[in-house]
Parts: sequence; C-alpha cells; structure tokens
Amino acid sequence: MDLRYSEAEETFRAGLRAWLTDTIPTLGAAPSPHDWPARRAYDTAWQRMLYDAGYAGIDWPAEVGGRGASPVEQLVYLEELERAHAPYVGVNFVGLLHAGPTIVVEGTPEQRERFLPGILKGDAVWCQGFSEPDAGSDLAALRTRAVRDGDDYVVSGSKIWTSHAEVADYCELLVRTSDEGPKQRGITWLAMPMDAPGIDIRPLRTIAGSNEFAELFLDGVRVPVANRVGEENDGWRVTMVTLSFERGTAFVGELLQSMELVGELRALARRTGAWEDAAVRAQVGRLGAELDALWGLARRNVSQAARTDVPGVGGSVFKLAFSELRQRLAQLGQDLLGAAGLSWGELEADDGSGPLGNARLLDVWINSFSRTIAAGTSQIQRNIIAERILGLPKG
Amino acid sequence: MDLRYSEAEETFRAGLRAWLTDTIPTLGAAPSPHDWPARRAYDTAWQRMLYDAGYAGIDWPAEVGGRGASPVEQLVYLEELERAHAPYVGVNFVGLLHAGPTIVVEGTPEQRERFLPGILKGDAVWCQGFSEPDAGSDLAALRTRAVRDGDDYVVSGSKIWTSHAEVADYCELLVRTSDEGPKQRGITWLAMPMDAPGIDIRPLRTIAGSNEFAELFLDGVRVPVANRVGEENDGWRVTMVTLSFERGTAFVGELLQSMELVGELRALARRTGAWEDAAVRAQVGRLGAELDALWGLARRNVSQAARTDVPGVGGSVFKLAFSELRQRLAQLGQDLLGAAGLSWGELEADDGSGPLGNARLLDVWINSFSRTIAAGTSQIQRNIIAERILGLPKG
Amino acid sequence: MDFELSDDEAALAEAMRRMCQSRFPLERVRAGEGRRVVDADQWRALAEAGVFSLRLAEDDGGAGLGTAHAAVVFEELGRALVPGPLVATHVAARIVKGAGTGEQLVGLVHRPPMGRVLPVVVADLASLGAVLVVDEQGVHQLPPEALEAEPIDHGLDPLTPLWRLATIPEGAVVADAGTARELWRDHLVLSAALLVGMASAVAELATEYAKQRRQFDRPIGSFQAVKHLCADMLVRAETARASVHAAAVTIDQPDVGDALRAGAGAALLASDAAVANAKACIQVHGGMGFTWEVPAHLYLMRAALVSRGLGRAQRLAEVVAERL
Amino acid sequence: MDFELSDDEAALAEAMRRMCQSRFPLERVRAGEGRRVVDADQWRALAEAGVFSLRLAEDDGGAGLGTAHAAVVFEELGRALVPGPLVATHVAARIVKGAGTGEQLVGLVHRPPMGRVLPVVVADLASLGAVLVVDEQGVHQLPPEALEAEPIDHGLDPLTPLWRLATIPEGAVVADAGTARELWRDHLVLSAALLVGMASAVAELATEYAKQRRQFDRPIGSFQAVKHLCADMLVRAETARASVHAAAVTIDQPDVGDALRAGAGAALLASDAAVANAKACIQVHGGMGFTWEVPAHLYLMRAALVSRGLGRAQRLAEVVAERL
Repeated sequence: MDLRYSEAEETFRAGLRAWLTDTIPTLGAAPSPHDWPARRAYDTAWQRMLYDAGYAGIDWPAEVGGRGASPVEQLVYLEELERAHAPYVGVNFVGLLHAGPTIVVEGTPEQRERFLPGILKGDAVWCQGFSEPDAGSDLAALRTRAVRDGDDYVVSGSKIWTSHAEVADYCELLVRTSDEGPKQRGITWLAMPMDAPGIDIRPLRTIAGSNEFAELFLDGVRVPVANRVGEENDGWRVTMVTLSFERGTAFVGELLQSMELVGELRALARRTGAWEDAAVRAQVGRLGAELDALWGLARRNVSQAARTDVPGVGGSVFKLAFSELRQRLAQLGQDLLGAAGLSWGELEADDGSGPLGNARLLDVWINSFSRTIAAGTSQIQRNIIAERILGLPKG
Repeated sequence: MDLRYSEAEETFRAGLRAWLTDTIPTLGAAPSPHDWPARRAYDTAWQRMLYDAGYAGIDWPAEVGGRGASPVEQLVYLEELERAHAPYVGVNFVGLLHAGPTIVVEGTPEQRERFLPGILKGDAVWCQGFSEPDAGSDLAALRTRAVRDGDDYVVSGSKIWTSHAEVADYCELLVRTSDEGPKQRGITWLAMPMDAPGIDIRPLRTIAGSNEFAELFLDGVRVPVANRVGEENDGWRVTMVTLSFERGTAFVGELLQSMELVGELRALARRTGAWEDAAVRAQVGRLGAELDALWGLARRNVSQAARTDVPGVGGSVFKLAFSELRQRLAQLGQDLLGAAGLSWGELEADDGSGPLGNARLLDVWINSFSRTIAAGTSQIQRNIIAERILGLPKG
Repeated sequence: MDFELSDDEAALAEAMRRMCQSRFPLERVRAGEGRRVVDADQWRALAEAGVFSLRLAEDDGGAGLGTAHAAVVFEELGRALVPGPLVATHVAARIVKGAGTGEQLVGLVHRPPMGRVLPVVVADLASLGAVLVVDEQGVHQLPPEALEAEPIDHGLDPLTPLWRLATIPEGAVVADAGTARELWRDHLVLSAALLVGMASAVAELATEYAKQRRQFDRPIGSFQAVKHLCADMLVRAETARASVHAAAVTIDQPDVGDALRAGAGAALLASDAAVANAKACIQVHGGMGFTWEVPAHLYLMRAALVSRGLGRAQRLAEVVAERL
Repeated sequence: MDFELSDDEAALAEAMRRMCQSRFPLERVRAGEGRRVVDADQWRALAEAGVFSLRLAEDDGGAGLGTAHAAVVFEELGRALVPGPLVATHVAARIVKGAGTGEQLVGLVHRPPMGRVLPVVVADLASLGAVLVVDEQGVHQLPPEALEAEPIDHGLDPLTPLWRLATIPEGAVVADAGTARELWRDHLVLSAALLVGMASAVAELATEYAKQRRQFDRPIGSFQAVKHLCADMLVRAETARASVHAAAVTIDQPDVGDALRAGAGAALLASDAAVANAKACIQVHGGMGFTWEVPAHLYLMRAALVSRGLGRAQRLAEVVAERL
C-alpha cells in the first residue's frame, strides 16, 4: 500500500495545477442555475478550454481524442479541479461520462468519428433518456417503443429525469424494440437528435425549486437507424458495458467537496459558539473520520481499477456509504444554522461578522435527499452488495 | 384522555402497596440463578403468597380463581410490584401468562379444574415446548410428531428455548398430528407431564453464561389424549387465541425497570464526572423522553384493551420500539462504565465511594441482545406492523 | 385512567378533520405559495372553529377545554398543513385581547442571548397584531411596528413568509416569569402536536404510494426494505403521538407528572418523527419524492420550520435529563 | 499511489491467515476458556511468525517492515480471535528488550487522571514481563510485581483474564513524550486492525448462516431485511478497513497526512464496526446467536474489550475534530 504519488503523477498534477491557477481567474461569473442557455454557454466554453489544454476526456483513450489518463491521474485531475474550485462538468456530464464512453466501446468507427469530437470540444451536449415514469429502479421495464420504418426508427413514449434536455443536441435513448423473451432483451440504444420533430420537453420542478430535470414526451420521433449503437435488441448489454468504464472515481469530486464542507461547518460552529459543545465537536469529528475513510475507500477502488482495468465491487459500497453520510453532513449543517437554515437567501450574521453561508448549506441539504435515490436507491445498493458481493440468494 | 387513576383503582393500589410493604421484607434472599430447585422453591413460594393475599392470576377471570382485575388494575399491579422490587414471575411465567390462559379459554371444564388451581397456588410449574431447531420465526414449520395410540399420543421430536424445563411439572407442547393442508392446520396442543418417560432435558448455555434455556429431546413420550386442549389439528388456533389475552401489559414491568435504570445511569454519570459532558446528558435525556413516550404508549394500549377487550394493534409497535430502545440504554450503561463494564463481578469505585453497579449493568447489556430476537424478531415485528396495521401486501 | 381519546375529544378531532378537508384541502393550501399575508377568511374559519379560544374560560369567550383537546385539534391542523401563526396565537389568547376571536394574529419569540451570531426569525409578521417576547423576566408584548424587521425573500417553507428581526426592544411586561414558562411549555406541546399530525400524514402518504407503485412486477410495498421503512414511520409517529398526548394531559392534570419534562420530550420526539418521516416519505417515493408535485417536501419544510422554533434538539434532551 | 495491498503485504496476510488456521483454529482458541496465563507455545509461534518484531530494524532482530504490514497481520490475528497482549507487546518491542522475540509479554496502560472513580484494567497480568505506562511525561516501565493488582474473577471476554490495578507507581522513564504519543497512536491503529478483522469475520459468519438457514421455505438470506443487515455489515467492515489501512500507511509515509487524526478516526470506525457487526451477527443468527455455541458472542466480547482500551468514542471523535 502506497499513498504517495509517483513522480509522473506529481508532474501531471503540477502541470494541471499551474494551468488551473492561470485559467480559473479568467472565467466569468457562473450563470444562474435557472438560465439554461447561459449554463450551456458557460459549461461548454469551459469544456473547450479543457480541450485546448489537453484535458478533455481525461479518461478516454487517446485514439479517440481523450487524454488516456490512468485511473490515478484521473483521481489527481478530480482533486485538482476540486481544489481550484473549477466549474463542474455540468451540461457535458452525459456526453463525457455516459454516452461518449458507450460510443467509444460499442460505436462503429463512423459513429465515433461523428459523435465523439463534439463531446470533447464542447460542441455537442447530450442528455439521457433512460428512466420512464413506470421504469425507475426497474429500468428494464421501459416501454417507450421504437418501430422500424425504412432507414428510421419511429419512437413514441415518455422519459423522465432528463437533465439539460432544453439545451441538448442529442439524447442517449433506450427504447423497446421487442416484447419477446426477458424484458432486458428487447431494448435498443439510440442517439436521438434533439431537434427532431415530435419531441416535447416539459420541465419538472424539483423540491429545490429548480428545473434541473425535464420530462420528454416523444410522439413519432424519427431516429435514423445509423444512430443505433450496438445491435437491435442488444441495448441493455450496450448500456451495462458503459459501467465498465467506471474506475472508482464516481462521486470523488463530491467527496472532496464534502471534506471542505466539514471545514466550513467547523468554522460556523466556532463562530456561533456551538463548538464549545463537546457533542457538536464529536459529531463533526465523526463525520470527518468517515469522510477520511471514504477517501481511503475511493483510493482503494481507483487502485483496483488501475491494476485490473475493471471496476471493483467497491462502487456500491462507496455509493451507499457516501450518500447516507452526505445526508447526515447536510443535516448537521442545518442544525448548526438554526433559524438561518430557513432562508434560501444568504443572510449576514447578527454580530456583523459577515455572511453565514446558509444559502449554500441549504442547497446542500435539499439536494442531499436525492443522493440516496438517484443512480440506484440505497435499498437497491444494499441488494447489489448482498447479492453480487456476498452471494446471498435473490429474494 | 385521563391519566388520573379512579378512586377504585387507587384503593386497589393502596391495598396492594400496603401488602407489599409488609410482605417484601419477609422474603429471603433471592437464590442463585444457577440453582434451579432453589429458584423453583423461591418463585412458587412467592406465588403462594400472592395467592393467599388474593393477587394470584391478577388478570384471570374470577370464575377460574383469578383476581379478575381490569387491565388498568393489572397495570397498577405491575407498577406496584416493580416499585416494591417484588420477585419476578420467574418459573410461574408459562403457567400464569401462557398455558393457563390457554386452558382458561380453550380447556374443558375438567381441564380447568385439573390444571388451573396448581398454577395459581404455585403448586405446578409449566414450561413451553413450541420452538424447534428448524422452526423459530417460522413456528408453523414444527415437526415434532404425535401419533395416536389408544388413549395416548406418542410424541417424538425436539424442542428448543425451553425455560425452567428442569423444574417444570408440565410442558405446553405443540406437535404435528397431520401433514395435510397448510402447515398451520396439522398442529395439536398438548399438556405433557414432564415426568413422563422419554424426555431428555439438555441445558443450553447462553452468551450470558447461564443455563436459562434447555433443549428437550422427546422419544416416544406418551401423553394422554385427555391432556389435549382443543381439537386435534386445531392447535395453531388454540395458541393464537392466547394472544387475545394480552392486554397491552407485556413488557410493562421491564419498561418501568428501564426507567429506574435511566436514573441509575444518571447517578453513575454524576459520580464519574461524565455528566459534565453535554452529549452524555443529551443521550440520557433522549432515552428518558423515549421511555416516557413508551410509558404513554403502554397506557394507551392498556386503555384500548380496557375499552374493547381485544388487544390493540399497539403491541408490535411497543415491542419493536422498546426492545431497540433497551439495547441503546444497555449500551449507554456500558459506555459509561468504561473498563468496569468488562467485569461480571461487582467492582468498588476507585475513589472509595462504593460499588459501581457494573454487574447488573453488564447483565442488562448481555440480555439486551435477546430482546430484538425473542418473542418475534424486530424484522418480524416490522412485517407485522406493515402487513397487519398498514395493510401492505405480503412479500 | 383512560388514555384513549374521550368521546368529545374524538368528536372534536373528527370535526376538525372535516373542517380541514373542506376548508384546507391540500390544493387550496398549496395555492397559497408565495403569499405574504394570512388569508383573512381562512383565519376567521379557524377562529370560529375555536382553534384559538378553546382553552379560554367560557366567560372569556372560550370553550373551557383542556390542553388535551387542543392537542388533538393541532394534530389535525398539522396533518392538513394549515398555514399561519397557529400555536403562537393560541397560547397568546390568555394574554392578548382579540387573539382568541381571531381578530389579532400573534407571534411568539424567545429572546435570544446577547451577542448572537445567528438571526431570529418570525413568521407572518405582516399579518400580526402583536408579538409576545418570552424571556427570564416574563412575557413582553410589542406591536409589530416596534420591531426592526426585514423580509426573507425566499423562505424554506413555500407556504410561510418569514421576517428576520434585527432588534427586539424590551416592550411592556404583560405577564410574569411563571406565565412565560407556561407559554413556552404550551408552545412546545402544541407545536409537537402539529408535528405529530405531519408525521402521520407522510406515513400514510408513503404507505399509500407503496401500495400503488409497482416495480419489478410487484407493488414496492411488498419488498421488505420498503415495508420496514413504512413500519418505522408508523412507530415514530405513534410513539411521538403518545408522548404529545401525555404531555398535554400532564398540563391539564399537573399531579400526574412533570409537564415541562413531558413537553420537552414530546417536542424532541415529535420533531424527530416529523422530519425523519418526511425524509422517509421522499425515499419511498423514489425520484417522484424529489418533485414539487408530490407534497412530501411541503411536510419536510414545514416540519423543519416548526421544529426549528423549538430550539436545538440537544437542548430539549438536556431539559428532560435535568428533570428525570 | 497504489492503495491495494502490495504483493508482499498480500503474501504476508496470506501466510498469517494460514498460520492462524493451523495454530489458532477456533476450537483451540475456545479451549483456552478460563485460562489465567498465555499459552507459551502459542506465543512462541506468534513471535516466530514475526508478529512482535516485524517493524523492528533488521539489526534489532526485526524484519524492517512498515505499519502497513503490521496492519494486515493484526487484521488476521483479530479475525482468528488470537488471545494475549498482542498489540501492547508489538508496540513495546522498540523499548522493552525481549518483547520482539516473544521472551517478554508486555502490557500497555494509559495513566488515568487522579481522583478517578472507574477502575483501570489490564489483561494477562500474570504472563507479563513488563508494563508500560504512557502519560504526558513519556513512557514509564514497571515490573508487573510493582503494580498492586487484583484478579477479576469473571471477565467479559471468556478468553482474556483481567486484573484491576489499584495503584500505578511512577516507574522508570524509558522514553519521552513524543515516543509516548507514537506508542499510543500505533496502539490505536493496530487495535483497530484487530477490530477490522473481527468485523469482517462476523460479517462472513452471518452471511454464511443466512445462506444456510431456512425459514418459511427459503434461505433467510433471501429476505431483504436479512440481506440488508449483511450488506450493512460489509459496508462497515470495508469502510473501517480502508481507514485502518490509510492510518497505517500514514504512519509509514508521514507526508501523506496526519497520522494521529487518521489513527483516532480508524480506532473510532473500527470499534463501531466490530461491535455493531457482532451485534448484527447475533441478530442474523436469531436465537442461535444467543447461544454459547455460535461464536458471535466471542467476537462481541473481544470487540468490547479491545475497543474499551482505546478510550471513549466521543473522545476519539474529538481528537479527529481538533485536527481536521
């Protein structure tokens, strides 16, 4: 076990840090979360800067234009971006982390040529059309139907939980092309152009008051057969293959940000006097210890990926533990804020010592409730751990 | 809602309290938990004293020799016994609280006449032969077999978790008399004399180091058909009927004892200085608040039983909440004891202030682990609450 | 001893539930999003139902009922998410003229320590006729204009407008320290009653959804993981309810126990139950729980708002510990 | 950066596991119930395997290995419930002659504050050649005879005899305060390694039982309630393991972090994991878990014993908080 970074890794870090130090101050102010066009412009401009500096597609193979970084370098990349408070991947998320990797592995040479450069350069934004109102945890139950008609599929149905739909160029879409056999069998993966006729996008208001997600209603949308990745009815496998791209780095950015958050909570407790209370210190210390442990687990998962090139079983363990921890951390923030936690607008301290940081902590709190639901509920994660890691029988 | 006791209830309390005040000091020292004959002698002598004073079978109908007390009087009875630190029901438990009530409801007049007076007077001790090694939570899967032979059943099989088997006169035994239909159907309830040939009793050592339980091995034991309560193959219903005797008073004694325990923990924390720690005070306060709430829930359940004469749905809610709480309470005791919690023998404080109470707290801790298992695991209780109270579908 | 609801308590609860169903159906309550003032018609309906006066003596225009009656009423108001300064106006009715009749809406504030960092917040200030400030000296009454206050643009509970108080002047002393303690205790218990109503409402919401929603070809409520989430919600709600009812009865029947211990304990458990159950309700709803459409979040926000008004959980637990 | 076990760490762990399986199978360990002295043959075997000397320099008869190596070794010892003053003797090896070779067994005690109420307890006193007392001044060495001690008749862990110390004399100062802090830190981390081994062992025990045991015509491990108990056990064990390994590596590579923060955190999480998992293991076993026969309780008692030696959880958490 070795926690020191190699010389090559440190060189990579130093180059990245220097570039970030120069670049971050040149960025304009982040746009309002409610202004989708501005968010697209901001996020894709940042992606273009990464591209120009050679940091786009950090984990993508070099032959498709990525950086081809090792898992450890990818970890360093995430550390440095978090440290520099660089913009989040934002609207580039689906393209860079999901649709793109799928096309890298399963796309034809033509598809790679056609779709990948746009993602890397920030020219093309993707969204995801997987979940449906009646197919959430049970994704394979999806019913959005595609019928072959000449060189097109004609798609009808509805999708939910689609982020950035309003500004996306493409949607990675799972559709049902067959009802025969197990439900996983008749699914097909399509790249749907978002300017095709028949797509109705309706924003979905969340409990945070935002329109971060949308519903897609598809009515006879024509998608060229050339946009199908993988074989017809083989879309479930195509989608699962993408998971093999995961190298233990999911949620690492959020983990590092949570460690910073613990520091902020400590500072807040010191300002309010709550730090005098041993129980508060112990709560903060325990959360700190758990985050340290999860940082260890993340580095373990990355090390495993670096050695074996397959994702470790640790992903579900990490996801479950981290999402539950994040909720407790967010709740402690609320507890420490007292009545200040009731305001979405930033408040100044009564003693004149400046802003309390309540707006951000409230945002963290609200969003923490989605952590144990999105990307597999905690209940599903426990099933995965029990069945796939421990080998307990299916229920 | 009225938490004041009626004049009649207060009169009942005053009489009982006066009797206990006179009687308790006359009792000898409690016997060693390892000496079964002494325990039998002690517990049955106490039962005889209750009988002579008119307090035996507090909740049994007067026509079979019980006190015929109302549920509220029964609650007062439990309060006063706990307050006076009276002996626990001990070896009389199965007779008074399980087998006896079953015979009251389901026995023939001859069976009532034959079995009930002995229980009330402390002349007859009963044990329970329900669970089997392969039939625990799934009690109806029991396989101990009884075959009719003339006027007897011939019984072979094994039972587990039998308390006081070594000193019992009778065993309330569930046996399989038919394999036809659902497994609940072919079960029969027998009163097995413990002096019948073919019974082998093997003590079962627990994690507390005690022999509180035994295994029974039955090899061709003859039980007269006259000892069958209810019809052949109707034993499951007979057993379930006993539950209708429950009036919300189960675990009330332990609840009251837990409230006393919280007071002891507070005293211990004050002695050691741990009370200075706000976190310790808050832990104790929270446990106190939860116990107060459960005392409210117990009184609600009893009130419901008093009004409707059927057990409320609150029994599982109370049992689940209380057993989990008891474990946390016991754990806090260990945490406050530090290294003193490592000794089964009572230790004196280092500052010369006398015994620490560690022996009792250790006993409470060890035994707390059985609380979430015995009489229906917490998992089973949650199923019961979800399915029977909330109406959620079976899994 | 009969700790079940008496016939008239049950009838009152039932009447209040019907009133809430007709006057405060969820769609109408939700329509109040963004309001800055309390709806006068709605408030009048509450006053006519006796919400603010029911514990006043009949000579004072009240119904002469006990805190136990008030608890079952406030449980229903919590369940229906009825907005406005309900508890403060109710407990103030013995002091502030017109509160019991609904003519005056009242706010209640616990005076914070000097040199504080965290702000003091009061709800519905624009609608209030008086603010009562409770401190160790007693109860002080202030006209709302006397308070330097600043509206909070976007409060956590979308149905409750908030103001932040800059300064809290002394104000006229209208009642002694003993009354101040009673006011605060009653505020704890009736706020806890609101919270229990919320805890139950979301438990039912989650249970209903678990029966309807199907995944993997079964209702999700047939999975033990979901089943046990729902069971734990019921246990929290019922335990908290028992503690609130016991606290309320202890106020009415002082010789059965220590009302402040009971009140602090009830506030602690009811806050926990309402917040934990609202979170669990979101979890049972999965992604839908994170949408504005499903009302789970309205309960979560209201529960957070009400429980924040009771002080830190740690402090409530210490109050119980000191009085065990 | 490669946080997986290196080849020689993995080989060492594997060798240690084999050694424990042949030398310390559970039946043999359990046969030690009631013993008052450490089995000399067993101790020699541990010494020969390098358990006490592996971090000593080769010139001092050691293997010159790091704390990371020691952590994987102690994890295996914990998993096998190997008895005796393992951690104390190991960390004392740099100070007490003969500890590394197994000739001397050593006890380690943190000097308690004056005027204490709760007793100080030491394990295996009858077998010890020396006791190290750690305090703010440094490390003091005492011959066991210098301690006024009284045997505890019936200790919690049936495999570990205990003595209660009446007085703890000053003793010779053998190392400075910095060394004392290092000793205590290493004691935290290697005790945590023992606890992680236990946490994993009971997780496996419960999982195996859940696969075998049938009720309601299915393996109980097919019920989500049981499945999720097992999943949570794995999560606790793996999280604690990562934290113990990180702490061990941080001792060896001081520039990667704060070793005391990491050590206190590891001690906190490993204690919790071992105790919580042992309890969950009892629960998964149902009634059988409450029998002497199933070894779940031996893990619970040992976990309670070892974690008690690390100080109060609250205090460990505060150490982390102060160093964040």
